[in-house]
Amino acid sequence: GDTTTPAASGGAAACGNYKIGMFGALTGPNANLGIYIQNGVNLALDDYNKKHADCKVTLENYDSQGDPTQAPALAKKAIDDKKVVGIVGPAFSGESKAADPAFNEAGLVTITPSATNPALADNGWKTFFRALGNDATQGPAAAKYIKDTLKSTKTFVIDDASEYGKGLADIVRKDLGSQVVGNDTIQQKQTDFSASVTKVTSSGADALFFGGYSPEAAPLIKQLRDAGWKGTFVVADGVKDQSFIDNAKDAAEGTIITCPCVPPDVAPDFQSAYKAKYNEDPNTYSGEGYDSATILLDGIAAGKDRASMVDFVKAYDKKGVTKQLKFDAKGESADIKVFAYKVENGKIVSVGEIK
Amino acid sequence: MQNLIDNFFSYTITGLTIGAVYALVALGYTLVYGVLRLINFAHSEVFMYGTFAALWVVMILGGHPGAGVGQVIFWVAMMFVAAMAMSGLVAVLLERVAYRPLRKRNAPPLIALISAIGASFVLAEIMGLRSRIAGWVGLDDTLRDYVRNSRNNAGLPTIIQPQPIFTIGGYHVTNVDIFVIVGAIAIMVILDQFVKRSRLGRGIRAVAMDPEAAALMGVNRDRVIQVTFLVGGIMAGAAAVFYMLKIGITRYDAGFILGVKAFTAAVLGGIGNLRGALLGGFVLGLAENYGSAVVGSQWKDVVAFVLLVLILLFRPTGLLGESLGKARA
Amino acid sequence: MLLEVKGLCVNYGRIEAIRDISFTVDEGEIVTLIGANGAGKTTTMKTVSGLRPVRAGTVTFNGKDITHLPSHERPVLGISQSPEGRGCFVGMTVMENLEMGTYARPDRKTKAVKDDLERVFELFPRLKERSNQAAGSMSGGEQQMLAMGRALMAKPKLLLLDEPSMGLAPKLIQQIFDIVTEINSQGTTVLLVEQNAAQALKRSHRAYILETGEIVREGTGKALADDPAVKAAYLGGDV
Amino acid sequence: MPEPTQPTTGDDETTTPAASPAAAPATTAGAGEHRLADPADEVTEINPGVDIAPEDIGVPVVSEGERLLEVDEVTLRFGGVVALNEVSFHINKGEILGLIGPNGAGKTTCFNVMTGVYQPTSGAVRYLGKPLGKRKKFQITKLGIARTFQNIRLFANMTALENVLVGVDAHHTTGVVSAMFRLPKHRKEESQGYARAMELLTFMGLDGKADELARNLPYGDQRRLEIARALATSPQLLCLDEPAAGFNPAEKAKLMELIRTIRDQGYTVLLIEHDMKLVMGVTDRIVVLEFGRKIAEGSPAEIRDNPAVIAAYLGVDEEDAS
Amino acid sequence: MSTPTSAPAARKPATRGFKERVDHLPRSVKIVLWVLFALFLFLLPLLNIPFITTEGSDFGGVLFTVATYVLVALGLNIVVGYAGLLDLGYVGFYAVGAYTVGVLTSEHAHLSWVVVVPIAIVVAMVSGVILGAPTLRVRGDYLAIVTLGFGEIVRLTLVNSQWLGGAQGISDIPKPPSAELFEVPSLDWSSGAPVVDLDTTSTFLKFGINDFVPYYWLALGIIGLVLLFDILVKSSRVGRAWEATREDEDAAELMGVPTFRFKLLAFALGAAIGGLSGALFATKAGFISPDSFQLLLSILFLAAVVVGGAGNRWGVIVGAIVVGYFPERFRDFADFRVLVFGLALMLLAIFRPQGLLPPRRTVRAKRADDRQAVLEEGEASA
Ligand SMILES: Nc1ncnc2c1ncn2[C@@H]1O[C@H](COP(=O)(O)OP(=O)(O)OP(=O)(O)O)[C@@H](O)[C@H]1O
Ligand SMILES: Nc1ncnc2c1ncn2[C@@H]1O[C@H](COP(=O)(O)OP(=O)(O)OP(=O)(O)O)[C@@H](O)[C@H]1O
Ligand SMILES: CC(C)C[C@H](N)C(=O)O
Ligand SMILES: [Mg+2]
Ligand SMILES: [Mg+2]
Repeated sequence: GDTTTPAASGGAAACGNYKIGMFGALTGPNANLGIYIQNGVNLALDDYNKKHADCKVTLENYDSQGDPTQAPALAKKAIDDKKVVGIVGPAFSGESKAADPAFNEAGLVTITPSATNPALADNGWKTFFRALGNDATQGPAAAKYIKDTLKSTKTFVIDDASEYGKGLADIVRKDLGSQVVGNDTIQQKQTDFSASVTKVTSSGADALFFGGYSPEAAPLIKQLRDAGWKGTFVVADGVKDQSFIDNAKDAAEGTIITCPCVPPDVAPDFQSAYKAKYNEDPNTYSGEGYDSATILLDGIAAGKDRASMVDFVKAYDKKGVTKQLKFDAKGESADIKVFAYKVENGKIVSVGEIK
Repeated sequence: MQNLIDNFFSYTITGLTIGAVYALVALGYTLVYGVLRLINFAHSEVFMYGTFAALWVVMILGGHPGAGVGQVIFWVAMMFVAAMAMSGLVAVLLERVAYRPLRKRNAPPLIALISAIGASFVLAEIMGLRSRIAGWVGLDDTLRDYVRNSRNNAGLPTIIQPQPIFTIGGYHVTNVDIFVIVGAIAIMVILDQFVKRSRLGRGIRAVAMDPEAAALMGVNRDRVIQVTFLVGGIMAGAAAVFYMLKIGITRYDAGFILGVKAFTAAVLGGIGNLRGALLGGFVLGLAENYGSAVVGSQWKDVVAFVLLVLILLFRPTGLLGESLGKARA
Repeated sequence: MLLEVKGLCVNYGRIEAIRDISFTVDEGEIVTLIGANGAGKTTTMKTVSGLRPVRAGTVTFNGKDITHLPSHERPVLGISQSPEGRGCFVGMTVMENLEMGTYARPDRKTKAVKDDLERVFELFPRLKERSNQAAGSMSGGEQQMLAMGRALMAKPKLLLLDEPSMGLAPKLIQQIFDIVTEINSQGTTVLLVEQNAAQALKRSHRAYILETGEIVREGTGKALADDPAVKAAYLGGDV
Repeated sequence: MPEPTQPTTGDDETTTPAASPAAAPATTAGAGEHRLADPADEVTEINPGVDIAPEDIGVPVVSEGERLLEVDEVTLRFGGVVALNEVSFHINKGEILGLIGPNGAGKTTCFNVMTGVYQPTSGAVRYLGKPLGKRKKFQITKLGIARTFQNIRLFANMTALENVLVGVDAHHTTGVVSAMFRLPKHRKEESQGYARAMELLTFMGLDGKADELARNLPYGDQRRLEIARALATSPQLLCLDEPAAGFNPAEKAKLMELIRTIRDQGYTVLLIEHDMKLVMGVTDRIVVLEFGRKIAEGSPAEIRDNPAVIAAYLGVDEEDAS
Repeated sequence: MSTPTSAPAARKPATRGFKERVDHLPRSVKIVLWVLFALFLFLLPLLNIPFITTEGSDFGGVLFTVATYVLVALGLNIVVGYAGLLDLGYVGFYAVGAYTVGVLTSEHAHLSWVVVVPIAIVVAMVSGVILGAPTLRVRGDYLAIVTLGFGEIVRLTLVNSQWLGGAQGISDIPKPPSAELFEVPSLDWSSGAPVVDLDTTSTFLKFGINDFVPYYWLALGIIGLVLLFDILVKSSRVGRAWEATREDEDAAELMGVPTFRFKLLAFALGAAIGGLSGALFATKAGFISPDSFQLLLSILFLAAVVVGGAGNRWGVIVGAIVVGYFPERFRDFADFRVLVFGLALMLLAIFRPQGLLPPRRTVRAKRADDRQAVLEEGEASA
């Protein structure tokens, strides 16, 4: 109903004191991934608040630690805060699955800058938007890279049984077809991978794809290297995290990381603004976080409230720092790219888009 | 199954190395169970502190891959010193803070379990919050580097470069494998002898069976308990070093799963029985690995627990039985 | 004076198990405490061996005030108790139980221990036969023998025996009293608690009668045994 | 834990009538002058007037004098130890049978075989003509054999009354459903059981201590409570394992009377005891074991003069030994 | 003669507990008090009482969580408190209940909630029997590890079996049928004094996705029924048999108690209540995954029972409230909440070793011990 009237004039009196929410792991083992996003979001807020000094928008953090079981209660908390008009997140696929039904019922818009499980878009949630490509493109891209660039003929695939990791690994398995020489599943929080190591080494695989996150990827590759395995370790966005290198140390060298996230140099303005604020290059999904927040902030600027935000986002079509921001009927991003990265000398460097 | 047959020795050696770690940690459970008849729930944290001590000492000494033999020996020796000291200290503190006050109040055994659970949370969380704590204390930035990302993994540089020493059934047994297995067994033999020779073992059992009668024999209960915790802690420290050499990564909550496994190993062998812990550790490590080979790594823990249940059904007091008997009807 | 107990009061909660009792045991004596169930005999023994805290009064051993000495330090001084209800370490073998007796002995590693073991086995051949049986599976009487043997292994200056004849066959009761007399003659001082008052009084130098936590009578063993009132109350009318 | 049908157990501060007067003597003793207490008031009176005869519990009843239980060639080995070696004897309905022998002769083991704690290596125990076979302990109790323990084993943290109620419950069938809906059967069982338990406590002179925790009872009361609990299972055969251990002569005399009264109520009693005066005074017949073998059987008078028994058990100076 | 173990002096009115004072009130007053108390409990989520109401998370949801903890604690109390069986895998039954609901209402069938909940109870009970029948023969602490293993086996099976939704779990679990009878307004304290806030209401009983209060009401009702059941069963022969078994299993057996059967019964009843609780949880959450059934939860459940006072149903309720509520209350401590919770557990253990509300038997023992301690120090005259 009252979608356009109040804030359109931009007067201080009509200021809604709106908030946007940041939903993801800000503490816990996967905190880095959440913080990279949060940094991007904060940058977007800075930009907005500089322009709207009389009616600032604040950020509310919902720290799920990446744990799906904590997600519903946090969603409820966000929903109950009527000032919150949109959510950036949930950052991970698992927590998205747990929390998004509540957001959907409450009509609170969520734009995830990072959750990549394809099935998330199939639930008919009206409030679900994804500002990046999903694993239905990342998976085939990873498979393509393994086949075409690495020229691997014997590939081993391991997943961590999570919503994200298993979903992605299954897609890779399908695409690689008969060249998959072995499969294994590990558990999150596992540290001893001796059985998997034996399976990989004995399979004679020259490449290993792991679908999962960095806390497991680091010890896995470390133990593989200790056992003398020489193949290429291929992982995806869940491992694109400095802590992977910090912990795997030399064993991380040469790891290939795919990610539907743009390298920092694609958006030089953003890169320099980010660097000025955080003293480092934008990292995994910082740009996507910035873009997601920007969409919501644009909505606030346009006078939207919680109820009217959904339609605003649906109709959104603007160039962001990472891509053209536009969603299809299921809330998927229209403009999709997957990039490959490589660990070199303790740094993650871009090796270009996987086409 | 074919996989297991083809790579039998590989699974066996890796099973033995992790089994050795289980066994050493299991000793702590078994020792404390032996004297207090309760599950020292926080023992997993005692182990976890050892892993960090081992890690930090290497970081402080600037351990790095590819160093000479002499240097490596020095680093490893320092890891043992640091981890054993740290774990021993934590274990003794734990006894002081979480158990002794309860004993003085004649608390029922179950509440001691709760106190231990509380202590376990506190210990793990302190480690998980160490960056914050270091911040408060005003540690300078160089030091804070050791405690950065305190909820995340902390990895040890590969200081011993694994090198195949010999090959068995197609598997290259490395120097690290041999060091872990032989080292753990050696430590356990020493402990076994120490307990036998030192009256400690008998004191432990006497206190467990009848504290009053033990006092009448001149057994100092508090001392026996304290020494028991200390010894259990030192063993956990040794386990921590082997763990770091083999797994290479630790975390504030790394103790939990390992603790559950080690406790399972202790029960498997017959809790309260030192040699049982050794046997239980190895059996569990092997079973897990063989099981993973046959039914997939994701069923690893299920294999472990099913094995435990089966063994207890047929041998209700574990493989080697409890060394503590029961009164008759 | 080896043991001197002065004005001792001990409570279980609000129950005063012992009220202001005083007694002494001289070096080389056998002193007996007799009294009905619940009179406080066991409590007295436990207080001397340090298992019960003292509310008031003092316990002096060999000139040293041990009122608040922890119980586990008393065996080192030479006090050993064979507790009521035996208190064997049920999960240990007979042999291990006997070895526990030597836990606090300074000379535990010498041959003296071996000799003492031989002697205990001589006194109780059943223990030798069953030296590898778990104490918990021994019969009641056998456990009683074990408790006594274990106390002897400690080679104490002062031996506290709490109802050593309980649960023993008549023939063995004789033996037990013979043993008490014998070890006493070899220099061990004995404080004895017995329901078998007739026998006990006969063997002891002096005795005290406890009633509801108080000492109501004392005297030489013989004098008390001949006292008609004592006879009526504790000796079952005969002897 | 409110227990609607047992008004006195609900409140743990309830005054126990017997407790208060019992405290008195302590304060009446004069300051300096002591007198020896009359042995009579040292022993709790039992109340032979109360009828505690076994209820009709549906087990076939044998008439007086018939064989109630038969131990037939029972052998039991523990590894190398032969605890019972082809032991045979029987117990007649309505008698008091003594089981004596040196320490470790196998007396307690015999109880354990009769109550299903151990299975005999060979031989059989027959109860009312039928072998006990592999019956479980609780099934044997329901058949009508009850026992006490050489080393007291009460439910230490339950009250005296509750201890007895557990015994009474042996023949009750209330399950979760009838308890949940408070079906009439449940109510009847509860109220009758409660009445019987109080009867037994009264009989044993423990009615004043119904609400005391078992572990707080004095030693003698604990022994009596064990007997009450065993009687509560309405046994045909009551087995007592050294019930007088730790008693003084006056208390032993009282116990002797108690055992007779129990027999007179219609129970059969099997008694293990080392106190010869008690055994000789109360039993009708005695079986003597040594090293797991039966070495003698007969009337008290016969046993007293049996040279084998004297040699193995009584020792020469029998007078002093008792 | 025997010295008495309790004497009249102990019965001074001053030492009278709260319970006794309440017991002495006239019956009618008691009934009114009970009704008021029940009403208070029902309205609690809407009263928004300052300080008690959790700031960090939705109070209705917290209360519902607390209620499931209470239910679980009542069930576990039968196993641990009454029968004395240490169960470290209770979460397994909770999971069985939850997954039965998930599988039958969403994953593989679409049965009505009303039908599914009883099925969940039965399935949990059967799983209790299946686990108990072989393992209850192992004693004491061995049982603890076997049950712990059971809990983990259940969780890992859920993770690894796609039929049960795998690690991703089951979502879209339908709500119970609503009966929208009336609306209950809430109180608003923002002005300092309570004001009835007619805008924020909860509908009795409308099971939506964003108002958890009706779920809390449902749970509260079920707790009432389970409590009644518990009281009736515990005060019967069954309760005595459990207690005797816990005290001395052999002696109990020799007094005619079929101990194995009663232990199994305790296990099955405990499992049933755990399953019921899990079913409620699944209903409210709408989404379940194996992560919701971590081993840690078993330990928290046990903590609830022991901290409250194993064996005393009121005690374990208090314990469940402590364990369920405080971590939520401590959300203000953010990253430090687990630390604070751990400290709280330790302090409770040290200062209330018998539990917050110890069972009757230990209350007595404790009183005796306290007096003893005082007397033995020689500070009081008797
Ligand atoms: N653990 C206890 N708790 C409470 N009261 C106790 C305890 N132990 C003993 N008492 C009480 O203290 C008093 C003295 O008991 P004590 O055991 O010393 O008597 P005793 O003379 O050794 O009797 P007995 O001949 O039965 O061995 C008794 O009234 C007894 O009930
Ligand atoms: N479980 C067991 N394992 C080994 N030996 C046992 C076991 N139980 C009993 N015995 C042995 O069997 C013999 C008979 O024991 P039992 O307890 O029946 O003796 P008892 O006649 O009751 O003696 P007491 O008068 O001393 O109580 C003893 O020598 C005892 O050591
Ligand atoms: C932050 C990202 C690594 C999250 C991941 N893509 C997921 O779907 O869970
Ligand atoms: Mg005594
Ligand atoms: Mg016997």
